[in-house]
Amino acid sequence: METIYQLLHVTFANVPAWTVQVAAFLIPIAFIFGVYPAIFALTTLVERKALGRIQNRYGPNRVGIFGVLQPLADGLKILLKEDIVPRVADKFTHFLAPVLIVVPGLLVYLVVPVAPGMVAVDLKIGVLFALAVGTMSAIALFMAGWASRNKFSLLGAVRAVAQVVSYEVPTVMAGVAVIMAAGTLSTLTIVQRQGGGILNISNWYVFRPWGLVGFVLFVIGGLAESARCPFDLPEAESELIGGYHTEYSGFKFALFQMGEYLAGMAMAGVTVTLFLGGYMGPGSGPGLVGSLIAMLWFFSKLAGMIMLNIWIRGTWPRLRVDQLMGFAWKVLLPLALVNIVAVGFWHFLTPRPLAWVVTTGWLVIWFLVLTKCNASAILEKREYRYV
Amino acid sequence: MNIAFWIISAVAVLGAVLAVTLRNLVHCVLALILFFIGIAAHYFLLRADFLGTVQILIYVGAVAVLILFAIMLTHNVTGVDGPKELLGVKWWSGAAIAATLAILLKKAILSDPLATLLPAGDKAQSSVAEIGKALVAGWVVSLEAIAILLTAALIGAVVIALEEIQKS
Amino acid sequence: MNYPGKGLVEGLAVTARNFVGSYFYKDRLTTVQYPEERIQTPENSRTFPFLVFDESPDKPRCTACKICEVECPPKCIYIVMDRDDKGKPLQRPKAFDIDISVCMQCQICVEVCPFESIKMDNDYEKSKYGRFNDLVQRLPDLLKSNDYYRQIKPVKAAEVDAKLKAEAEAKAAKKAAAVAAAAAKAAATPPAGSAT
Amino acid sequence: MNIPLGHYLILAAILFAIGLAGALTRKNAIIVLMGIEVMFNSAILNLVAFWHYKHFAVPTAQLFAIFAIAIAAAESAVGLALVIAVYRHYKSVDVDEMKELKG
Repeated sequence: METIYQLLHVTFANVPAWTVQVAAFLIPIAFIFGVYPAIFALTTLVERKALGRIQNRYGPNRVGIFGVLQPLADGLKILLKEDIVPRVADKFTHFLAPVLIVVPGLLVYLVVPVAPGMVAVDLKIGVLFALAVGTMSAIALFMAGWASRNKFSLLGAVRAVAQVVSYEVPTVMAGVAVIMAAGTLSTLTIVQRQGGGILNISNWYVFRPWGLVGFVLFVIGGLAESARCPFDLPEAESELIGGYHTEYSGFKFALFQMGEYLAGMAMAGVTVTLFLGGYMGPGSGPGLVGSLIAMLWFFSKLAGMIMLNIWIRGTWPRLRVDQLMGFAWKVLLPLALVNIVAVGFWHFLTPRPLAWVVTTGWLVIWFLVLTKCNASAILEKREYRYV
Repeated sequence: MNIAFWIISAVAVLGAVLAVTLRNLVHCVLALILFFIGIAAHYFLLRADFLGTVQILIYVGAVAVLILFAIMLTHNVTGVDGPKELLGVKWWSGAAIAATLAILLKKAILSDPLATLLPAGDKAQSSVAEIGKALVAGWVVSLEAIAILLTAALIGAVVIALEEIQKS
Repeated sequence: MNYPGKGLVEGLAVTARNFVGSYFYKDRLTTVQYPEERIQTPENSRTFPFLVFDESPDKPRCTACKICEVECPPKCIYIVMDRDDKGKPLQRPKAFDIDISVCMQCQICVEVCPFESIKMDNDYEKSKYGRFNDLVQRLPDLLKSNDYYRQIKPVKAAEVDAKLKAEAEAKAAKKAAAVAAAAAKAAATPPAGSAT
Repeated sequence: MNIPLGHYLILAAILFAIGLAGALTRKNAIIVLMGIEVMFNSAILNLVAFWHYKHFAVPTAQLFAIFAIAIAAAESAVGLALVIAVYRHYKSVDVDEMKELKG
């Protein structure tokens, strides 16, 4: 916000100061409310097309050229649908849930920097804020499922809440590794720490042994927290009809979709910030041109993470409920704790090559140990008739 | 800023009142969440943003969910308390207790010179680094004690809740 | 080499191959982009009956014999024979209606037709806006040329053509034989007649 | 911000009173626990208010608040586990019905 303020102040020197202040206040808000929902609309289209290609189909290509107007058509269709509220539903809660579900997703973007200095609020506790706000979606999901007065909705809600709470722990722990390495909770500073090196790339945390492990953990946790495949048990169609949004239709249903996608994109944005160097990349730096390049880098990384999510969704089957909990508590959480120790090694072992060897060895050994311990949970390879 | 104080206070008080008076247990928890968020907002207003975030993370994200699960595991959730508990003798006695306590506390608070204390000036956010340093420097024993307490509480909760299952 | 998560990685590789491959190899995409491209319907597929004519629509093969009308199980065929001014049958239908909302596509009319006149169509785009009259196919809708029939069902059409040709030849031969016989008879009788 | 400290203290007192009233009058053990949570939070709010107005330079009060939050979380976990155990035994979470000390 300060950067925008200064930029505006220099550019429009002769307008009243309060106008500049208000503008500097409103621009980030407008950005968050404009750009990310637009990316959401685009993502729905890209996701459908990419899933189609993954399954050797075309995907939507009827509305407009290459189907680019499909999100518009979807939106119109869903706006015109009838809004049905079950007679026995808890009306107020039923109404409130879809409103609340969009809020956490949008709040996370407040602390995601898109260019040098360009972050809506540079909180000193940015990472913690993003993770804490991300948890709040569980409440909205529970409200939705409970207010619908439907067994399947309630089951979906209970699954959603249990899943979000369980996967919150390893996700936060994976974030703690980055916080320890960067020595700060501010997202802007974390991104700045990842600059420099070869082409602004080599210092990204994902290119460290602990960073790679943390990245994988964080991506898995992010998928689980935004209830995307392969962790979409709360809305498993084949088991629960639609989970917590079974009893929603029309615009409220659209809000649920939007909240889910926004949360997923927010987690992708936080992942980019923490592990993939945020806006850092060749050519990004201060100044207008550098900022634009940085923005380009950030959004292409975000797009890459979204594509990774889509790829995973198109490939992996859904987990079973017991496997889900076991995976979080028996594999991810120990690995995250081990990862924190690995960051400690990284910090204190002075010759870098030694730190590389020790950290990598430590993580690999623990990974193998964990695999061995969980061997009973790993399924035997099965032969299918249609290979 | 003054307006923020009054709005947030209203939200917190509303949440607290609804949390202890509503009939529907799940509504109670939702009101309690409102109260927690109000308190978190107060922390942000008091420039303790680390505490505010911790409040959201722990109370909204964990404790409220825990209570919701406890309700799911114990009750058939809706309309169990019945209207007679509300606005009955008990309710009035409770209201009287609350009013008496509030009035007494108010008198005690207002009689103290501290009550008119104003903040010294607009200060920066509190640093998380300071809290962290203090935690592992001066208060490390307390920190470890809290860690042990949490572990013990975790194990204790599991043992208590599992007991009956093992018997049967 | 076996490592944890091998199956997951292999799965990702498969889907990545599909994703990239579908942009480069058209034959990976099995979807038919329907209104623009259509696939040739199989020879044995059938929808509703139509009437075949050989040269021009006013000379259909159908003779309005009403066998199909009688045999039709749901009774969806309605035929009126064309007659000239004097009431003499013209051996062609004046009206031939098929209610395709009633027709059950059983192909019995095709089986019983002695003149190879009624055949099953492949055209599946029969949806109409109206509910009653639009679904009744009148004579002009039903009449389609033999070329069309050859186009949609080449093998069967060739068989039918061969059969009709053989029949026509047999008929012609028979006629020729009859003419010859008559001529022979005519040739034979006058002497007898002249003899008497 | 020119809200005097007294406002925060009175707010915390009101919240404490509400929580106490809830904990005393409601029959449902879960709501009793919720009332106790309200009381906890108002106490911590007091602590933070004092820190903000009086001892802003030292983070000790925040540490205390963090410890209090941790203890409250542990308390609620154990308390709810107890409620579930009691429910399994009595098939009720009505605190008036839990009169016996033996299980």
